[in-house]
Amino acid sequence: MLFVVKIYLELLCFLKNSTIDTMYNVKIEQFEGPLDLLLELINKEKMDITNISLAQIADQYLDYLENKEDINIVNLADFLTVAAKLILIKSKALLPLLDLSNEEEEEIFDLEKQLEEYRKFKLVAQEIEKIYNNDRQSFSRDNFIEIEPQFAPPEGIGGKELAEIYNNILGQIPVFEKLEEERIIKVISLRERIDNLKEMLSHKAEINFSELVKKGSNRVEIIVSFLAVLEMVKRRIVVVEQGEIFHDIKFKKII
Amino acid sequence: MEKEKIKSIIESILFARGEEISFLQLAKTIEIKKSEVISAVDELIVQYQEGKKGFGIIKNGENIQMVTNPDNAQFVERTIKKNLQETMSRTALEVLAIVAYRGPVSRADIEAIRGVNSSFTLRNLLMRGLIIKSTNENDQRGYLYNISSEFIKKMGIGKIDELPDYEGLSKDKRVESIINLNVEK
Amino acid sequence: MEKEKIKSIIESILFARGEEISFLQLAKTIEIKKSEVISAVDELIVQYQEGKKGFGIIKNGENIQMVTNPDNAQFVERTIKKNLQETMSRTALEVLAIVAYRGPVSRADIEAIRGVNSSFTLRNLLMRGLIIKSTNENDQRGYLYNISSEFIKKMGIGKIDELPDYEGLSKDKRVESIINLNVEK
Repeated sequence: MLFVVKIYLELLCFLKNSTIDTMYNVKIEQFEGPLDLLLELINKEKMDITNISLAQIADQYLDYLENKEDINIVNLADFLTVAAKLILIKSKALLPLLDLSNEEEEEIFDLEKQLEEYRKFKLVAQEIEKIYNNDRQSFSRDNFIEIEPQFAPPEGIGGKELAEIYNNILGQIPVFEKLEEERIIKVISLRERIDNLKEMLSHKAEINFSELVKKGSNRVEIIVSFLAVLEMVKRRIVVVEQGEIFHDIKFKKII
Repeated sequence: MEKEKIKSIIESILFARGEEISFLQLAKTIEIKKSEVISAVDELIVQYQEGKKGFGIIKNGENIQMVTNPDNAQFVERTIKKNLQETMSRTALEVLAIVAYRGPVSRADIEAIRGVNSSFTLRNLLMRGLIIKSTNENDQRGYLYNISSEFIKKMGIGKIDELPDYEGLSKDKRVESIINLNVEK
Repeated sequence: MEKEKIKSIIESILFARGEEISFLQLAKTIEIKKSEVISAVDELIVQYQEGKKGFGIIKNGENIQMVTNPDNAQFVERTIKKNLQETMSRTALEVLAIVAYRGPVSRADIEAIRGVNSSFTLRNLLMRGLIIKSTNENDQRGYLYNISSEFIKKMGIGKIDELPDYEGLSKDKRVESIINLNVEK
């Protein structure tokens, strides 16, 4: 449960630091992916890609996710995975004594490198666009234009074979809309989670965070739950408390 | 314009175009005098002959066309023959099957169904006489493709709709959805 | 066979074929060694460039194709039927850049760099013929993506390493730095 504790530490810091004027300073627009958004935030602050800068923009990143009206974005899972890493980075920045596992250290390091890498390709993509759209380009000839067609049928291919091949092609046609639906179903959206928590709190006065995330939770779901709790604290629906540092987080309904 | 530049442009145009083109049209395209075109072409012909290059330019009245050097004919024929004798690739068979069940079908639709560009494959199937193309009334730039009557005969059927499960396969919903998806995007 | 003759034959074959062809296939057709083909092609490329000729030869891995000189593009465009140039989205350009610098590259690797699912964009680029896919020998279910000759033509370059900062970006620095980090520890 160490991860949950870290989330909680972050939760406290976040609540202390967040003020209204920092909430809406990211223009809500469509970012294709989490790295896109992160880069935009870093560029806006004119910072280099370092742990420190990532820790600084972690709040803005989370704000963006929270305030996104249409939370059922296709790549919510991708956004949330990065959110988890940012929380880790910020926890570490605020609590230097916090001991991270090798795996967690690596994750932080990876995010930094990934961002650097992505930034390079974004820049070079702009160069490519310029070259692609300039007037210089080559043309080739159609193949064998000057040659008259000669009947050369493939051996052993008749109706039965063509039907088989065609059936195969049909089977490989991707169904994009369905794929996207599946992805959305897999991730519980933030709003759903909030409703879900409210529902739970209407039966119970107090819930442990561990209860919330135990059944088949992956990191993404833990993060969604965390964001949901965060949102509810902000809206003063619940209060959060933790007895001691490694104890479970409890939250209670405000009556 | 410099003569060397004119020659270079003429080479490019003749190469890419394939079909013959008139001196006048070349002059208009390059925005120079017809006499300049004629003189540049004459120089190119001499250069190709003296340099024993792989191509040449043939004149037909007011029209010219770039062709391969007849001295290399046996090698060109060998390439063509190899191409025809080669067993057909999986890609080619797939495009053939799509034309069979969906014909008359546009290149754009074939590409949407397979998710891969198919222009060279279509040319190869045309060259093998397995498919034929006709102009698309809805799209001036594009063509529609059908199975050739020779290949229909070769398969031992009288009409294309005698293919196995033609009714069901030719109207499969998955195809409609992917074609529509690409229209939207 | 004399080198000049080899060059002439290669010109004829490339001209007639239009489509790209591999060094090996050329060597087999002409019945010479592959190394002879490569050296003849390199000489042709230099000749075309130095003479500012109307043609050029582009290389993409093991394949070559004869094309027009990109400097003459505006004139060639006026004489051939051309597909409408579609605009490229920012997403498409990003994926294209990754494939260009890192190809052969798997979808997973592309997504590791971009942090988002890229299957729709890959399909779109495949349909436009700007990238090609081949089966991954290490993973039967997966594909590897490479840049196509079509992309090289559109960019007006001779081969992929003429792209800006190709040396620097084509190597995965991340792999190197992870190794360094481990050494430091």
